[in-house]
Amino acid sequence: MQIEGPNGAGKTSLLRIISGFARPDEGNVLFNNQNIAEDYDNFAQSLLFIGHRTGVNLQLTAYENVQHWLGVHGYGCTEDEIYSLLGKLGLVGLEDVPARTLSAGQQRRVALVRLWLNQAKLWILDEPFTALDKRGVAMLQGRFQEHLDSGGSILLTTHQDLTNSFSSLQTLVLEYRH
Amino acid sequence: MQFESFSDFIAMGGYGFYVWLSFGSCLAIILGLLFVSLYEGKRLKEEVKMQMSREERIKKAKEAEAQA
Amino acid sequence: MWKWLHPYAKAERAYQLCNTLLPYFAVVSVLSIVVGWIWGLAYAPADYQQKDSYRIIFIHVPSAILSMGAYSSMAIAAIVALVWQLRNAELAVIAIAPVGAAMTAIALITGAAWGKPMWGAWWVWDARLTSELILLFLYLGVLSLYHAFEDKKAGGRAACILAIVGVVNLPIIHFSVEWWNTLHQGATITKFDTSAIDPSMLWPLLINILGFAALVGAMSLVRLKNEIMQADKHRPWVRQLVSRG
Amino acid sequence: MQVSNSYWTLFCNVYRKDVTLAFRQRAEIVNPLLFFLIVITLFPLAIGPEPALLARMAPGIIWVAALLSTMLGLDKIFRDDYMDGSLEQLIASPYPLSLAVLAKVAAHWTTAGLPMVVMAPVFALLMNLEPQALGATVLTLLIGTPLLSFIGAIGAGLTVGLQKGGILMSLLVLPLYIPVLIFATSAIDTSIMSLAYSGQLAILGAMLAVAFVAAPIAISSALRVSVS
Repeated sequence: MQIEGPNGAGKTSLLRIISGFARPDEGNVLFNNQNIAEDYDNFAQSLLFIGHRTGVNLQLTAYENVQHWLGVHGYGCTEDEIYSLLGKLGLVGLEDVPARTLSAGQQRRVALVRLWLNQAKLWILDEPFTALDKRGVAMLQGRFQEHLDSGGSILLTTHQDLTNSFSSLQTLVLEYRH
Repeated sequence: MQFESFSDFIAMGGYGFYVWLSFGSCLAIILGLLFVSLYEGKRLKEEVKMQMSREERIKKAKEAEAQA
Repeated sequence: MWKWLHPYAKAERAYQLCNTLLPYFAVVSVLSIVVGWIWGLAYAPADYQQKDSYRIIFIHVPSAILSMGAYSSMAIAAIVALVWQLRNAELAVIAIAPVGAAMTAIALITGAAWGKPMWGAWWVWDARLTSELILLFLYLGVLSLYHAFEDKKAGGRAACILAIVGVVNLPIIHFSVEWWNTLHQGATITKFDTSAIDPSMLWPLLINILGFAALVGAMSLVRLKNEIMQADKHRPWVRQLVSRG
Repeated sequence: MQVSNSYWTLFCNVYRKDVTLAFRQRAEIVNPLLFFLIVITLFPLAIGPEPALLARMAPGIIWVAALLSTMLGLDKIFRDDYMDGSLEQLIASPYPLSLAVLAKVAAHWTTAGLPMVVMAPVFALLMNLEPQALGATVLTLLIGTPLLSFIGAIGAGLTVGLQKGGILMSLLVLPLYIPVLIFATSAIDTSIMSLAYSGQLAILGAMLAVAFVAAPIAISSALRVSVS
């Protein structure tokens, strides 16, 4: 599902409420008929969230960042797998330099490596295409398709039109209201 | 030679602990700093080498991409 | 002097100069420290008042002198760096600072180890000791300021300014602390007269001072080499140097 | 890719990250220590170098300096993670947030409190502290500094979302430090008189035990508020 709307319409706020970071003023967020506020850790198991702030530490290297994220979310992965994934995302030779020396697009790619390394059903992505080049966007959409095919769902905001045609695409348009 | 025997030399007329503490810590600090400095130099050289091989790998990856 | 000095403004030449000078400093320092220590520890006569504990003098006095000597050479390098915009002088400041800090630390530790048997306390707030401690803070301040900067060029300039501020401040600190101490009439310490020192003790002391001076030089050169390489690590000459092995 | 489901791995990962970062920027460890040393130097300069006077004031001075220098690093515990979004990732992890928080507090203690405990004998020397009080000083610091980290982290968690939280955090945290200060200095004072100080240590230990259980929960709810 894609969420559209002008700046300030509340796209990010909506995503943060659905992810459980912010509390809604009214109502509840239900996942599989379960209120997420009641058993958040259980909901978190099926959630992958990548926000504006991507969670990439600039002092650590790309590899260390991925490694840390895996550890925090309880996934295990071999060094070779991480290296080959980083290579696939165009970060060859940049795996072991501090992330602050990378460009904005490269830092975004380090964050997006997670999309290849998780078993979450629900992906919530806030502007995932920011700073990515065309090839990056295409690769990301390819990954979206794989995820949808395997039965997952994606909730994202973007200002770009999706170039791939996703058969199950739904669009929610938020309007700015005073 | 001021001392009759080796054990006299170590005892330093009863001040052995203080004298050897001074000389020991002096030696430790100097050798420590020297070791750190030399190690830093070695690490720097390795870093430059790694950077060179990294650039080599990036070049190769680009070439492979261009061919594909 | 310009004609002679100018080529060394280039990093590569400066690096080579370090390499040429290093063996001399290293040999002189190792030789004179070994000779000075053996002479001082085993052959110099014991002091009739302080007995054998006075032998700490053979490292305490050289390190104290060199802690100040290193600071003045660091400050001179800082002035050169700021006035003539010499990057290498800036790097020299950064190279000398840890060595000077080490000398200060040695002077403080040996002073404490000497003070315990002589005054009965590891540490007293005497004017000299206090200013030496403040000197250590100044060194560490220069170092941490430099390392706090992401941009090492700006960091080098900032460190130079701090080093110069420190050298202006140093006499003020020293005199104010001395004044403070006489006002407070704190722990009174009788320092034994160094000028009346017997030649049989003076010679090993002088040799040790020479050895420590050469040691400070040698260690600074080693560190300067590192700093030059670090600053130029993207330049071709460093790459050639590294790939040559 | 396999799923490993262990709380211990999470703890280790978070702990390792924070300690690695601190060691990579050595200033983070060294600067609070230097600050500690300089604060201690200021006292003899201001009140005079008489050993007896200093010895009388030493416990108080050492502990006040310890309080102030742990404050320095507190702001950093969650600030960077909040700024770069790692905090959201920690919250969105399937593990309890309080466990990650415990790891972060442990890392803070390792890099801020532990060096102070190790250096304590040197500071005690500078202040002419009675030798029989040295053990008490080290022990109170050993039990007291983790307590400072726990309490401080609550303040840091509450203020991490604010633009200029630094001073506000000190205002929140310093009053909470007062009980620790009272019992720690009283333990050292008692030991100077060569009396048993196990009572004060027991109280400090009890406070630490309570903090160990309660503080992570308080910190994690503070963080959830700050992030939203």
